[in-house]
Amino acid sequence: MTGVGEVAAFWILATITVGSAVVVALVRDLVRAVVALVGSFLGVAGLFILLSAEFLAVVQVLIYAGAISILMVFAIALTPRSARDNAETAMRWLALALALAMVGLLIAVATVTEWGPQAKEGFQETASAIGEALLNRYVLPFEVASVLLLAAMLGAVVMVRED
Amino acid sequence: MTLLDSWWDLRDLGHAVAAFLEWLGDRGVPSWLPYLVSTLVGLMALLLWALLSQLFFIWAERRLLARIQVRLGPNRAGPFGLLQPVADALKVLSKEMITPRGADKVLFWLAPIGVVVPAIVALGVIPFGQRMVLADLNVGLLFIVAVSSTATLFVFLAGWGSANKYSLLGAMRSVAMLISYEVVQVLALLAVAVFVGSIRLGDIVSWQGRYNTWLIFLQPLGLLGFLIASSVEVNRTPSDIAEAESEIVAGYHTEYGGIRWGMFQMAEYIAGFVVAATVAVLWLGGWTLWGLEEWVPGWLIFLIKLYGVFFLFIWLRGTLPRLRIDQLMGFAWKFLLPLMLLNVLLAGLEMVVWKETEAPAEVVLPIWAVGNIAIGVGLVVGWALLMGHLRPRNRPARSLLVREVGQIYYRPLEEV
Amino acid sequence: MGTRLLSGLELAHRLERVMPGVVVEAVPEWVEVSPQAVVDVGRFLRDDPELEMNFLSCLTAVDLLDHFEVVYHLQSLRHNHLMVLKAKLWERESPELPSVASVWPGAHLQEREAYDLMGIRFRGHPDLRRLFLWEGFPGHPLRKDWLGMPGQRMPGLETFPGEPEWRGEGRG
Amino acid sequence: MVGEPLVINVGPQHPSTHGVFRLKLTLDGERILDCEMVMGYLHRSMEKLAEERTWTQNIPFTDRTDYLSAMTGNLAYCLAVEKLAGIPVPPRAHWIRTIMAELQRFASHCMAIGTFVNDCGAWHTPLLYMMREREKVLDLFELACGARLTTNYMRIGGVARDLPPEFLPRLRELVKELPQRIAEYEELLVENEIIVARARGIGVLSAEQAIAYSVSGPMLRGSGVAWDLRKANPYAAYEQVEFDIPVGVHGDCYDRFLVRLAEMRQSVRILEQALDMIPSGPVQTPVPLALRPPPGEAYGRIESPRGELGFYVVSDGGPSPFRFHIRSPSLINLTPLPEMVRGLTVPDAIITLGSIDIVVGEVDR
Repeated sequence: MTGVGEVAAFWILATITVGSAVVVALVRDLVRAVVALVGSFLGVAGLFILLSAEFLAVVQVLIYAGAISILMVFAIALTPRSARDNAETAMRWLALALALAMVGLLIAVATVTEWGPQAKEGFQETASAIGEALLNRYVLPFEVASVLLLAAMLGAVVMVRED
Repeated sequence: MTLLDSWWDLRDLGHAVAAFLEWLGDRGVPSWLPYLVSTLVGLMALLLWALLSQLFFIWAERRLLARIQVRLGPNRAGPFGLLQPVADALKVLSKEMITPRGADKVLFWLAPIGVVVPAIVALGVIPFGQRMVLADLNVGLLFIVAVSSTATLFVFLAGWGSANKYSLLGAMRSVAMLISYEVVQVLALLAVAVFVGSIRLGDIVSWQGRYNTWLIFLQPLGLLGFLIASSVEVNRTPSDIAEAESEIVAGYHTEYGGIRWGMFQMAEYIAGFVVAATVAVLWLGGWTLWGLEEWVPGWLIFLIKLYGVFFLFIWLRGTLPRLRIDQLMGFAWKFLLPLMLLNVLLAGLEMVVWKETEAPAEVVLPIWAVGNIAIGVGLVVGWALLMGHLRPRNRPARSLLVREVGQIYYRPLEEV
Repeated sequence: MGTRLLSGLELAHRLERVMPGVVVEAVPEWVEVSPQAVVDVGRFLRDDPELEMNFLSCLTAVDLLDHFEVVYHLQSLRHNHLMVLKAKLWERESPELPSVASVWPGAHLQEREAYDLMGIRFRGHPDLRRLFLWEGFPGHPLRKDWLGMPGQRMPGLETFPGEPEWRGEGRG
Repeated sequence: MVGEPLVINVGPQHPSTHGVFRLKLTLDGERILDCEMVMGYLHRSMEKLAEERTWTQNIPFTDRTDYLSAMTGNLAYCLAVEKLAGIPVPPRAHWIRTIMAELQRFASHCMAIGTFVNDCGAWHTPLLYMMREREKVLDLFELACGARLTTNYMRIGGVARDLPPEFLPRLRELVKELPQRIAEYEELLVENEIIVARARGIGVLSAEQAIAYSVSGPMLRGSGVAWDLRKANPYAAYEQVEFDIPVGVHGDCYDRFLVRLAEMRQSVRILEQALDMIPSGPVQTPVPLALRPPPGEAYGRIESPRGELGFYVVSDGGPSPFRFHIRSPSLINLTPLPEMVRGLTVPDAIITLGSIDIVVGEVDR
C-alpha cells in the first residue's frame, strides 16, 4: 500500500462503500435503497481488488451486485403491504443502540489486532489457491454447503407450488 | 515471439502502443503516467470500435432482415442506405427525453446508464490480439459474466421507475428470464474452463493455438447452451420477451425517448458484441487460425469470427417465432441446465482421463472431439424427441379434409 | 341441393300443436310469434329433434315506421334447413322483448347492437349496454325518425337524380 | 397468493389488435381473470348510409366493411339483391364470381396466417413471404377491375366488365406456382416446434360452444364442425366444382391456423377447375340504373374468408333499400372471446385474438 495511487484508490472506495451504506439507511424509497446497496457492494468489490483478491472481487460482483440485489428488489416488489418507503418504526431506538454496539465492537477489534505488512511480494494468483483450498482441505464444508443450498432450493419450490 | 516485433508490425496493434509507452518512459515521466496513457488509448480504441461496429451492424441487421424477408431494406439514405444508421443516430439524439409524470426521477435517469456501463466494461477484458487487450485479468471469463449480470438489476429499475403497467410486466418478465439463463451461461463457461485449466482469456486462446484445435469440436453442447442463454441475455429473438411488441408494447423501455432509448439500443448491441466475442474467443480460437495468424493480422481474424457469430443472432432474429415466458423458463431449468451439468461432468471426466494416461494431445483430442459431438447430438435429438414429437400433443398435424357438410369431428385435447 | 327454406305455414302448425296461441301470423316466407313468447319458441325450435335449429345465423331489428320488427334467421346444421322467425313490437317509445341470449349465446353481441342502434331493450340480457356508440349518445341512429342528418330530411330517396320530379340540390 | 388485480388495456392503439379494437384485461399476475371487449372506434353506420343511396350505389359500401376481402363483400350483397329482385345471372358471370371469390379467399388467408404467426413472434418474416403471394393476387384484381383493395367489381345481375384477354393466362401461371408456395409455408410454419408449442391447446372452443355462439368460417371448422356455405348452400358456380372442406379436431389456435392453410390449397384447386370450365358469353344481365325491386325482404349469404357473411335487405318498392343489415362474421366470431381467454396469459390472449382473424371494419361497420 505504498504508491500514491493505491492510497487514493483506497480512500475513494472506502467513501463509496460507507457513503452508500449510509444512504441505504437514510433514503425514503426502498428501491433507491437497493440501488445504494449495490453501490456499497461494488465498493467492497473494489476493496477486494486492492487486496489483490481479484477472484473474490469478481465473485462479489457476480453474487451480490448481480443476484442478491435482484432478490431484494423482488422481495420489495412482491410484498403487498410494504409501504415502499422507510417509514419511521417503533424499533428505531433499538436499531440505533444495536448499531452503536456494533461500531464499538469493530473499533475494539481494529485497535487490538496488529496490522503488520501483509502483501510482501507483488500480485500473485489467488484464484487457483482458493480452488485448491476448497477442494482439498475444506472439501467437507464445501459439500455440506452445496447440499444445504440444494435443500433450500427444493424447500422454496415446494412452498410455492399451488397444488 | 515473431520476427517482426517492432512497432510497424500491424499484425498486433499492441506493439505500436507498447513502443509508444517505452518511448514515453525514456522521457523520464512519472512512473504511473504510461500506465494511465495506455488505459486511455485502450479505452478510446475500444469505444471507437464498439460504436463504429454498432452503427455498421444497425445497417447490416436491417439489410439482412430485409433479405430474409424478401424485401430491400433501407436504401434511400446514402449509397445502399449506408447513411441510414447515421440518420437513426441523429434522430435518436434529437428526440426529446420525456420523463413520465409518475416516474421515479432518480431510477428513471439511472437505469439506462446502469444498462450500458456493464456492457462497455465487459469489452475491456476481450483479447483482440496477443497484446491487444485492455486488461488481461486472470479471472477474465468470470469478469465478463459478473459484470453483465449487474445489468439485470438496472433493467428492472427501468421497468419499475417508469411507472407504467406495461413496463412493470416487461421488467418482471425480463429479470426472471435473465436470472435463470445466467445459471446456464456460467455452467457453459465452466466446462470450457475445466478443459483449458484457466479462466484467463489469453490462456484459453493460447491453449487452442498450442493444440491447434477449436473448442467448438470439444465442447459442442457448451456452445449450444451458451448461444441460447446469451440470446436470452441480450434480449434477441427467439426470446425478446422483454420487449415483445405484439404483447406488451415495448417492455421496460416503453417510456424512454431520445438518447435514453438510444442507450438501451446501444447496450443491446454492445452486449451482443461481448457475447459474440466470448463465443469467438472461447469456442472459435480467438485470434488464432491454425498458424495463419503469422501472416494475417490476428485482430482481423478475431473480428471476422465475432461478426460471423453476430450474424447468427441476426439470422435467428429473422426466422424464429417467440417463446412464451413460462415455456422459456421451463426450457432453461428442465432442458438446458441438466444438459450443461452433464457437459461439465463430461469435461471433468475427460480431463481426468487425459491427465492419468498422459497420452499425447494428438491422440486424445480427436477422440474427445468425436465422442463429445456424438454425445451432444444424441442428447439433443433424443431429448427433443422425448419432449416434443413423441408426445402426441406436440406433434405437428394436418387438418382433416371432408367432403360432406353437417358432421362434427370435435375431440377435446387429451391432457398430457 | 342447397339450404331448404322451411315454409312459415308448416312451422305455424307445428308451433300451434305445441304452444297454442303463440303464432300471430304465418306467411310462406316467415312465421310471426308474439314477442313475449320468443324465448319459449326459441327453446322449442332448438331442442325439437326434427327441426334442431341450433345455429342462430342472424338477428336484425327493423324500424317499419309504425312498429318495430325483430327478425331471427335460424339454421339447422344437421338438417341443413333455414327458417325466419319474426316478432313485432308496437310501442315506439320503449320497445321491449325477452332476450334469446339464454337459448343461443351467439345473440349476445347482436342484441346489444340492436339495442344500441335501434333502441330495443332485451329483458334478461346478461350485459345490455351500447355496443358501438358511447353511453351518453342522444337517441338511436338507425330509427327512421332519428333526423340527426343535416337538413333534417327523412332518410331514403323519393326519386332518382335525373328523373323529372327530382328535387335534390343537384346531388347525384 | 392472489395480489390485487391489475387492469391493463390492450388498447385501441396496439400493434396486434388488427385495427382499432380494445381489450380490457383484468390480470392476476400474468393470468387473465376477465376480458371485456370495447369496440365502435371505426363505426361509420354503413346501415344508415345505405338507406340514403340507390341499390347500385350501395355496392362500394360492401368493399369497405371487410376491406381485406372486398370481392366476397360485393358478391354477398349482389346475391341478396338478385334474390330480392329475381334477377338471373349469366353462367360466365357465375364462374368469374367464383374465380374472384377464391382469389380473394387466398389473399385474405395470406394476411390472416401472416398476422397470426406475427403475433406468435415470428418477426414479420412469414407475413412478408405471404405478402409476396398476396401482391400477385392483387395485381390480378387490378388487371380485372382497376382496383387492388376496394374492387367494386360486381354488379347486380353479374359483373361490371368482362375479364381482359390476358387475365386467364396470368391466372393459369399463378395457379401453377401457388402449390409449391403453400408447401413452403407448411414446411416453414406447420413443422415449427415453437409455433406448435405456442398455439396448441390455447384458446380452445368446443364444437357445442362454437355452434351455440353462432361462430362461423375457419373458426367453426377449426372446432370440428364441418359446415361450409359453399357446400351447404352452393351459390355462383360452386355446385360444379369439386373441393373439400378442411376441418380441425381440437378447436384451438393451432387448428384454426391449419384450417386456413388447408383452405388456401382448396382455393387453388377450385381455381384450377374454374380455369378449364369457364364458358364464354355475356357477363351481366341488363339492369336499369333506377332499379326498384318489388316490396319484400331477402337474406343472401356466402362463405367469406372470415365466415358467414350475410346481407338482410328489405325493400319498400323505393329506389333505395328500406333496411340494409350486414351479418358480419368478425363481430359474431368475437362473442366467445371472453370465454376462450379466461385463465390464459396475455401473450396467449393476443394469439387467440389473432387466430379469430377479425377485420375491425367489419366488426364496427
